[in-house]
Amino acid sequence: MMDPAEVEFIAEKQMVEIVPNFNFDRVYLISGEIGPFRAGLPVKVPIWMAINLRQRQKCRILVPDWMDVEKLEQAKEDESASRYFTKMPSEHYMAEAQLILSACGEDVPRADEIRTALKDLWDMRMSKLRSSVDTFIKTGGTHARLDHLTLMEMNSVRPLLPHALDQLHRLSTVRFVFSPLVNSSSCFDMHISILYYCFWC
Amino acid sequence: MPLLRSYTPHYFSIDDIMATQERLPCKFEVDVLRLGEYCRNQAKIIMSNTTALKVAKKSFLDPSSDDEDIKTGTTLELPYWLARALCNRNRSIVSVNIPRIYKEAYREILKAEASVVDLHRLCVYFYEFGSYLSGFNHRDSTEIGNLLVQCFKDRFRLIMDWAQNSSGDTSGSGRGAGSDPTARLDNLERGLLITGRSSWEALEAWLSQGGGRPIGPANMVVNHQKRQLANASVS
Amino acid sequence: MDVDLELEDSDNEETITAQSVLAKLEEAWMNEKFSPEILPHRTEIVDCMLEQIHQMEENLNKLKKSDFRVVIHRMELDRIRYIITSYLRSRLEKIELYTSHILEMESKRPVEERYLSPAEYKFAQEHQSHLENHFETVVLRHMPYNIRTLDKATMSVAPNLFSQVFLRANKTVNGVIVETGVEGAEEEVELDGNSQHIIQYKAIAELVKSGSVQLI
Amino acid sequence: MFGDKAFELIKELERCPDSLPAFNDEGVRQVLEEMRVLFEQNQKDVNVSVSGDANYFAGVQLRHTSLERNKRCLLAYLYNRLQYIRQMRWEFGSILPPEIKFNLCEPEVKWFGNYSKYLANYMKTIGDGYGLDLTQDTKPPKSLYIEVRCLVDYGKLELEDGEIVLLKKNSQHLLPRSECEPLIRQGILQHIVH
Repeated sequence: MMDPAEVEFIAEKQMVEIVPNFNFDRVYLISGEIGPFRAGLPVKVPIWMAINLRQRQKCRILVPDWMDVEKLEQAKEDESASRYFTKMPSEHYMAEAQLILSACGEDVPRADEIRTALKDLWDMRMSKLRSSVDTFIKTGGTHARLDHLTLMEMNSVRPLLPHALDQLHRLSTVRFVFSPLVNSSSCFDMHISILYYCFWC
Repeated sequence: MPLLRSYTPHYFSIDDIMATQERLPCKFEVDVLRLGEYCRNQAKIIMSNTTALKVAKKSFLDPSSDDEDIKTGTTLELPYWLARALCNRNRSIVSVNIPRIYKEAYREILKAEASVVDLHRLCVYFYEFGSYLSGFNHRDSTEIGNLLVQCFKDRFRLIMDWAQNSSGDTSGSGRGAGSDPTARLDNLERGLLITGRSSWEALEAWLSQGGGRPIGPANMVVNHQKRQLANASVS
Repeated sequence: MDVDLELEDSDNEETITAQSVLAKLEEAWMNEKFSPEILPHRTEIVDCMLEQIHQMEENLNKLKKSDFRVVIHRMELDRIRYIITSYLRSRLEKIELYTSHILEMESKRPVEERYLSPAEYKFAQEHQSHLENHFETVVLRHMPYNIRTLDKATMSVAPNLFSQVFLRANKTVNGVIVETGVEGAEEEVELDGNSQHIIQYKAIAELVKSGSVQLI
Repeated sequence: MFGDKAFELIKELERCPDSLPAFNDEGVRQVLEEMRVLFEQNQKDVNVSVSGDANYFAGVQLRHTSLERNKRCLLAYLYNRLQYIRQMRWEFGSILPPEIKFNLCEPEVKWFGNYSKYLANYMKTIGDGYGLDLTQDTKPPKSLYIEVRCLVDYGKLELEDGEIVLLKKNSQHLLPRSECEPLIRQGILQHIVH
């Protein structure tokens, strides 16, 4: 089980370009080196850092290339043309977009259109996912390949899908692997117990 | 921070104890001596009021009432846990009969219209009890096993749809206002619905507000405060 | 504040960066979060990362509060601390839930190959003995003699290894055997490098432990 | 019938999964009493069986199964209550509200104390003896400081850097997240997001 906030936490590690308004040397984070920062020159930092610097008015965030209305419209078309899930421009496209747009939406031209296009894309993929999940259960599948499904999307069917499959597996094997709980009074047990009764008389 | 494992019965699991309490018709194949009070108590409990229960308790505890026997051929509804232990291949004290909801007539209905059947009304532990029944050496066993799997598959779409309809709007089922169609689910399905719904709601909340939602108090703390409030308003 | 450090690797001693230890911690975290059974402990990673955190905190105390880096570093430490606590909580929850099953499995392993760290092992033992003691005090000692014992085999709560999990293959693995519901039937699955799957844990348990696949 | 009283205990737990009902001393006692009677009857009948009359065997088996069932219900009753009590350690902390503690039986109070103790001991050993509080950092961190409103008159809170904050009902503060998270979880502070 994973909370969407945890998926977002993972997405916050993704790198994004910012334009700082200050100068500073390289910063040695445990997760790697960042910088140096030169005022006016783009530099790559993790999203969590970009958001913090933006909140402190220390930078501008450069929106990733794919967060563009035309490109997203194209992705929508590709998605609807394909039976399978198409590859998304980022494996955290939804979380990344949400993080960046809520941090600096006002700086992004056509932010609302981007939001709408993303939501459409998300909805298309979710409905595709719903019907594949349904088919998967109906056909009694035991394993499925899920290429190009992003972590947040996978998480949307968690725990329902894995749990339903677990129950199906249990229901279809329960007769073969019989629970030890219910056979606790086998004949063998009985004889031993009877000996006990005699012993404690 | 619940692990949220899928339901797997074990010795201490409440649901498994509940499911193994479901009853099925059993016929005694041998005399059981000095258990008469057991039948009489049952009769009294069926009359079901507190005084009958008291009487039942008394006669059970009263050693002088243990002179009655259960005769061969007596038919009684026994809970599964007892029936299972009394019915084994080597030496059967009882023979079991399958409850009617798992018999052919019902199976046909379930096959044809799985998604509209009120499983909760048939048996709250429909799947669990059913799989235990299919473990008996009975001519219907295999059929029951297959039925459970098919029924679960046929009804899964409903559970998924309900889980992802977080607004709680369950109208349009053709039923009167106030009747919740999710009440038709058996216990296993309901468990899936509840976990499915709560994860879906978390996702919807994230989609509308992102992960910057406030840190909240612990669940138990919230429940405790609610109860305190309720108590305060009563007194 | 350059952070190269020595870390004992199982195969050979080599210098590993804090960055790669963090990456290993993140993998262990996800695997532990999603695997139904408890996985071999990675105390060396946790200890190393906590050591890094403490060193960093000491260094930060030397910096002026207004230093641009302080906030950034502290945020990163918070993030790492979250991963560590979440990782250890997942383990602890399994230890508490499957105590007697885990102790039973551990008793079959040589001490140096135990899945629990020494501290976790001690915790598990105490947890088990306090549970048994509680049973004993409240009800068992008042029961008839012949059913007073705790039958470990019947009562042990074990993880469901047939649980379905999501994974990404770190490399191509052929011939993964999945047991299907029907008696004895099996299915063979190919895991291409970088492909994603939903599959029953039992079929890939060893691949998780060897690092060939990553649970997600 | 046999096992009904024990089953009542389980139903009690099943009915209210979101709270802990008072420990049912009387119910537990009655089940143990039923077990005693079943056992004694079985002893009697086994004696007869051993002396050659096999007709009592069925009764013995029936009663013995009931004994096992009673045992299972009693242990499950205790076990599931402990699961709940365990969770309280993580959500309320090591001190329980008196109204809740009131519902525990004495061995349960003792178990809770022991659990707190060996949990604390374990947490102290993490990281080669540095120690790490696993009941903290329960949500992915977003920022170092958060805005909170105080819901009760709590009193003074000393922060790690030595600063002392007075938490009065309805007062608002900007505090380090890591230090006020436990108070938020306990319902003393409310996290405000704009």
